[in-house]
Amino acid sequence: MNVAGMLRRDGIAQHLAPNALAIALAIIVVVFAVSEPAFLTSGNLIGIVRQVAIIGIMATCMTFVIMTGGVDLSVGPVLALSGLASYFALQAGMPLPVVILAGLAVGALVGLVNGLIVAFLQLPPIIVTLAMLSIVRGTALIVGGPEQHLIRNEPAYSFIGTGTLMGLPFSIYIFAAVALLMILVQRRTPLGLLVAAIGDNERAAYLSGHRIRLTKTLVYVICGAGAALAGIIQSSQVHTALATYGPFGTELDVIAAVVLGGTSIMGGNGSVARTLLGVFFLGVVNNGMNILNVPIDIQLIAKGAIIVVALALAARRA
Amino acid sequence: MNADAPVLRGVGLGKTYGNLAALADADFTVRPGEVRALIGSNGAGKSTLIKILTGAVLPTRGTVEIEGQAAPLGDPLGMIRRGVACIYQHSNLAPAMSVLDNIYLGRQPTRALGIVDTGRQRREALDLLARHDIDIDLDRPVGSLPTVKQKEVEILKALALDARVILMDEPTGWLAAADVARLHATVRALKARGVGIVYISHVLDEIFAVCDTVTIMRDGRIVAESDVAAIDRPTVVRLMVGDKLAGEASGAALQQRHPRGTGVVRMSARDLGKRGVFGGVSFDLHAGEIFCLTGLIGSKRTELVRTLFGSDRFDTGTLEIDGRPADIRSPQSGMAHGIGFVPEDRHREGLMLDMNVTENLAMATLDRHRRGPLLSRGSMARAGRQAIDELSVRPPDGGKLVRLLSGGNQQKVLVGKWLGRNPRILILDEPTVGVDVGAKAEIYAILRRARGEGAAILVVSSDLEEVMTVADRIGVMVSGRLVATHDAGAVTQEQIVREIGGGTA
Amino acid sequence: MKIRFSSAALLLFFAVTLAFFSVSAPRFATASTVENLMSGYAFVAILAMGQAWPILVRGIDLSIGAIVGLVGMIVFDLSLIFSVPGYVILPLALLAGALAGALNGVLIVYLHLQPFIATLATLAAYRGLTYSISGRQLVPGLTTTPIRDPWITGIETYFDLGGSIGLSRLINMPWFPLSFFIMLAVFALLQVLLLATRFGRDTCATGGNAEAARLAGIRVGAVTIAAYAISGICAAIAALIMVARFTTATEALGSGAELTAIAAAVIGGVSLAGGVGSMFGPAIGAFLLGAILIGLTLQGVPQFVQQIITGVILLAAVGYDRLLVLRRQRKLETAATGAGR
Amino acid sequence: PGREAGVIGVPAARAQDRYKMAFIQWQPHTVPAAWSKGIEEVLKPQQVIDYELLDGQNKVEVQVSLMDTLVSQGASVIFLQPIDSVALAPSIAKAKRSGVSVITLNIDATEPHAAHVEMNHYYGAMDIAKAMGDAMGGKGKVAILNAPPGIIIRDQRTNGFVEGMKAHHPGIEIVADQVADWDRKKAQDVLNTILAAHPDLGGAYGVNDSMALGAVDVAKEKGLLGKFVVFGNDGETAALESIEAGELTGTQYTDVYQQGRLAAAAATVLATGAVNASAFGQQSRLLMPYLIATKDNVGTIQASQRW
Ligand SMILES: Nc1ncnc2c1ncn2[C@@H]1O[C@H](COP(=O)(O)OP(=O)(O)OP(=O)(O)O)[C@@H](O)[C@H]1O
Ligand SMILES: Nc1ncnc2c1ncn2[C@@H]1O[C@H](COP(=O)(O)OP(=O)(O)OP(=O)(O)O)[C@@H](O)[C@H]1O
Ligand SMILES: [Mg+2]
Ligand SMILES: [Mg+2]
Repeated sequence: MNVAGMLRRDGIAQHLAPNALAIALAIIVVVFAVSEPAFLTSGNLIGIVRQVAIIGIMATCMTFVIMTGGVDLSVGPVLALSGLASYFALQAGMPLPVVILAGLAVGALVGLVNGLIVAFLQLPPIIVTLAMLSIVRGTALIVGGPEQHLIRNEPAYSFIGTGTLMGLPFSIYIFAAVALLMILVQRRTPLGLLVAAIGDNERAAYLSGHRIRLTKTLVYVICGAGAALAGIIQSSQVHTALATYGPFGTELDVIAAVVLGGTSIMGGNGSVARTLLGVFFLGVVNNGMNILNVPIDIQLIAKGAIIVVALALAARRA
Repeated sequence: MNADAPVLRGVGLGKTYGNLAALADADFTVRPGEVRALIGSNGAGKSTLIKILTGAVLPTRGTVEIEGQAAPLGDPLGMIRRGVACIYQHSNLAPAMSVLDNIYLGRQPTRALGIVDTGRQRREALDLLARHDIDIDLDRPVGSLPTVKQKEVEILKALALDARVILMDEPTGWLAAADVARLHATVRALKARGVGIVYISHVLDEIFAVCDTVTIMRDGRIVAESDVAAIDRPTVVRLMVGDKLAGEASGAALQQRHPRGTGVVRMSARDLGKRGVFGGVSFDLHAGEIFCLTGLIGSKRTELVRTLFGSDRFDTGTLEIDGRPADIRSPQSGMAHGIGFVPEDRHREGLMLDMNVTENLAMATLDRHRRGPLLSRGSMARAGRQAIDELSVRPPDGGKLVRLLSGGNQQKVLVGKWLGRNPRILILDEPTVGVDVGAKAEIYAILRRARGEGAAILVVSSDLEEVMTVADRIGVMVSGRLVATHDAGAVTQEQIVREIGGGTA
Repeated sequence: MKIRFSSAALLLFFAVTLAFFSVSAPRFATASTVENLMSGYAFVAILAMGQAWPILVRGIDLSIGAIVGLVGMIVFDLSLIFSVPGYVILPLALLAGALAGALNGVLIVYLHLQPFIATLATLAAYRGLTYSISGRQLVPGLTTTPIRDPWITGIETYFDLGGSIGLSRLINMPWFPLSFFIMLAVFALLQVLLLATRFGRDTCATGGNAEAARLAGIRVGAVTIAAYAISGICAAIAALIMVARFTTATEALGSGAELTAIAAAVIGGVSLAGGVGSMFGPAIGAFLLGAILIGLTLQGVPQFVQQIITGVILLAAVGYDRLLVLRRQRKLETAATGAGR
Repeated sequence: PGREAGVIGVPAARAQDRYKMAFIQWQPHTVPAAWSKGIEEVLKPQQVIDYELLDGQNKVEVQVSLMDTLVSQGASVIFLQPIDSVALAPSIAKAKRSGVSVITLNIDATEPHAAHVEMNHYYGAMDIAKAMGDAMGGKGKVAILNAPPGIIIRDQRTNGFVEGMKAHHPGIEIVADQVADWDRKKAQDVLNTILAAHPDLGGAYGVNDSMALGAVDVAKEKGLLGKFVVFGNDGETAALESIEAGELTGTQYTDVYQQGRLAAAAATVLATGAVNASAFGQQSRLLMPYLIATKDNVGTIQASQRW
């Protein structure tokens, strides 16, 4: 009995590390709430979820890529290109499902190319997707030009980003659905296990009879499609499609959320649920500083410091 | 016992991980010129003890002394400076760096401004190679060497230190008999020079061959110390694993042999060859038999069996499974033909070190735990528990990360992963490296059970004792050729040794 | 051996690229293009060589762009607000870069943070710090005041080497910017540090297998911190070159430089898995990226198409390297086994 | 550097009777795109001129490198939208030495050059502040949706706005100045947050139109349209339409096409009229008139003037 008990407690200690981020999140929430009571109003809290939805969707979908030991730097331009694709589909008078599919297809396609090159040619993902960042941005600019494309009088499309359902923005439902789906996939499907296995020891996973290349390709497709979905939501929220959306730095925000959630950039174990924690952590920090009207310089310094402190706590507990 | 003052001494050492006491209250001494065996079953805490002595691990309790002087804890450099060298159980090499740089890792001789004196480094290394009769290309990146060669680099690394104490944690894992003999010669030479040696091995023959004294550990405690001359094998085994398992272990060799098993040919290889590696290999593997391939290190057994499984390709010859030509191009198709493959290097090719035991055990059988598109964690956990029980993985915790298991327990997980598939053809490459006697007996028993159920089993092993124990038939490989096959009952160990050495000159 | 080989391959790729543009892009093969390449990409090469060190210890430094900005602003303030003489500013700038880099290392070593997130955090913090100390915001007139300190602007000096040795009479020789020689000096220094010294070996060991390095008595923490400090110093040198070139520093100086530097380093054969690399590759990688951009511009390729082609060439460069590695592996295999070992 | 290149380069290119001109923009954006259109309108019909648009990628070093490239290519005129006045000055000096004329757009450089076409950001922003204060009745709270530092327009607009408020409407309090990265979506998020802290916020100034439109989106969603004053900057089509629809209160409008055309006309003279840039004792300066466009006067902006 005592052995089992000991082991169970050991397990709890092991799981404390990820909780440190949650604790840190709770602490900063309290700090913000005390310094600005408006922070805790339901309106602002809903606002936070709405604000992080786009990065959040991309981050949950990026988690698998990072777990396999890869990375996808091309999500920013994919977001722009999928918005444009949807816009053009709208212009062509397509029905809404086709419009959305058009956007998603663009992202999945870019992901497919990324995945095929990474998996079959075994080139370093960071360079492949950096190259793809450049290629997709160029393509978006050629397709869309530098001008904004206004999306007018498309109530159905606009509903995706700006509509509300039962008092909550519709984009939140999409975010929640994607997050739940990805958590399910990670925890309850072979794919979820396989992704971690590949990141941990690709060779061993291959020798265990798994389709490594296929899986790797698939995770990039998921990531691309996630970025595309984010692009559709964004274009719907801002009523425009623009080739320069998802500017440089977007990919770093997304990766930051994943890594903050405890997934190692070198691959291996990771968790979509903890990625969400990372997403909210960054979202709350941003929101809190905005609401306190912290000047940008202090904002950046504080953000860096908060991330360091939160992670240092997590590392200490582990 | 030796009357000299101990050169290295640990007092009251303890180490707990979470709530697991990996080591408790261990007093341990090594004297100059003493070869002390440290034995115990997997997870007994041997490596933990060694690592505390080298400073690799910070003990929770206790002190370490060198020649009566308190030594710093958890400081590898400090211990190296005090003359403590170690051959660790698992590879501790920088794979991309050359053999030469690895041997002198962190200690390259330098000239002014920290510039490495490469000439001197190479001279010293060549001298070292000559002295210990080891042949290795100093400029190859270590990562491109076979596992056994890497082990030799580890050994060289420790020898290069000119230490006062050398701690050897399973130095002979993967080594073939001839290399083991060479290492033993080295050990004796070091001993003659007054170097204190700690020698960990699961092969009791080795203990009786080179060690003066023995320390036996069990469940994190030192349970006995003795002169080797004053103790016998059964006693050692009993002290290590307890009475019940000891009976099983000694019974292992007494099983019946089934050459050619049921007589049905499962796998038939004709004239297999891979350019420049092996060639002309023909054999039949029958259902219900254990066929052991033995040979010197580098005789290409590993390379051969990899092509059988599909992780490599052979380029000439034919392979038939169940009488039909089999075109095996990948592990998947190998598995589709009912083949299972336990690779040689558990860390490089076998395990996901940062995943837990249950997940590792399920890695080759994910399709069985599938419920529609979903994965049943429950079914995985059940299968995991069963395997843990069968193989007596210690601690019996499916949630433990494999990295945190002792070496032998890691190996059990690796074997368990493939046994779980109940493959019709099971290929195991050095399946019991680092596995203790008790668990070895269990693995053998499991192999026999699988054999009894009609599986065809191919074991690659350099451990002749193992070969003689477990094999129904024995194949001998020399330089990429299968030079002889025997029914195990009809051949002596001496003859096999002759054949193994025969091809090389 | 491996290092030399992949560098040679990259050099070949670089040469082919140059040859291609020389033929296809008008006015590419001229002295002034070479001059542009040298003065416009020497600092990128320095950044890439610096970046190689964190990658060598199996990390990454995303903060170098922000360090460039920070050091640039420190130089700006010291020179324009405090009128500190240039010969004092130069060492202070290097010190600031070293400290900023070392802080990254400290966060990674002592707080056990993943390099990616640690340097991402400092990226934000250093950029924020740059904003707060920005003399442009604090003292309005400075926005339009150039730095005139000869010690700093001197970095943008050009030397007519061709003229002085008489070569210019035969062919049109480029003038060599001082920044190019600085780059060469940094290269020589770091290359020796990496390949010939014990510290270099320790760095590779730390990146190749940190645990093995630790057990071999290498001060893994110190090595890691030093690697990040080197990256910081290189960022500081790059900042000085940029400030000299622009005669000012903006708050956004260097932003995005990290990705270019990482790309150049990885193209240059520095393995993200740690422990493998040289200084030669990253330097060539940087100039390769520069040559592509200049070449495409001269060819008159529309800007958006340029981005696409740049991406494709990037892929081609790593793909080509991969191909060679594979082929060499196959050769090595047959050679090794053929020898009957 | 490049002294020889200049002497050799430009005449060599011109010997073929073709003139090379290029526009180095700050980064892909509606404003430079419109300039480029205006420039092209004038240059395209003149068949001896090759024109291209180059991207500065929001990096000083890229702009400088492109300047170098164009100089060595023997361009006759470079249109430049400098990210910084000082940083590009050495490049401009170098271009001048090589006989290349530089025309700056929107932001002047400290080095005198052939011509400068601008809409004044500082005074424009002051006027916005005034108009905004008027619309709010001289009191209340406003927020600035700002861009990150590092580009000079941002400083000029912010300073102009702050000074303008101080000068014209001391009763109005600027309660928040937050960075939204020129981006409509970020502006939505930031303003949403600011509104949580200041439900009584009376208006927002977006340092460009995208951010202002983001503020409009928020106002619309929260049902504040009409009560909430939003001003932008630039005057792109979307903003003008929004003003017409009664959503956006106003913006600083300038005819960017015209700006481009003017620059191109100057360039043509400089190139084909054989007027050397160094012949100018003083830099010519074309000040573009601007208009604080509001619902009242937006109708006066012709369709052809919209970009
Ligand atoms: N870092 C760690 N965290 C948690 N538990 C650990 C860790 N390292 C070792 N252990 C546990 O400590 C116990 C002792 O392990 P150790 O490696 O010393 O065994 P060993 O005697 O060397 O066994 P083997 O013969 O299999 O190598 C094992 O139960 C192991 O799981
Ligand atoms: N250059 C190399 N690079 C990578 N792996 C190699 C290399 N050479 C050999 N190996 C691998 O090392 C292992 C052992 O190789 P070795 O040459 O000793 O042949 P072996 O006879 O199969 O070994 P053994 O007979 O001991 O099983 C094989 O898995 C082989 O693939
Ligand atoms: Mg052990
Ligand atoms: Mg082998």
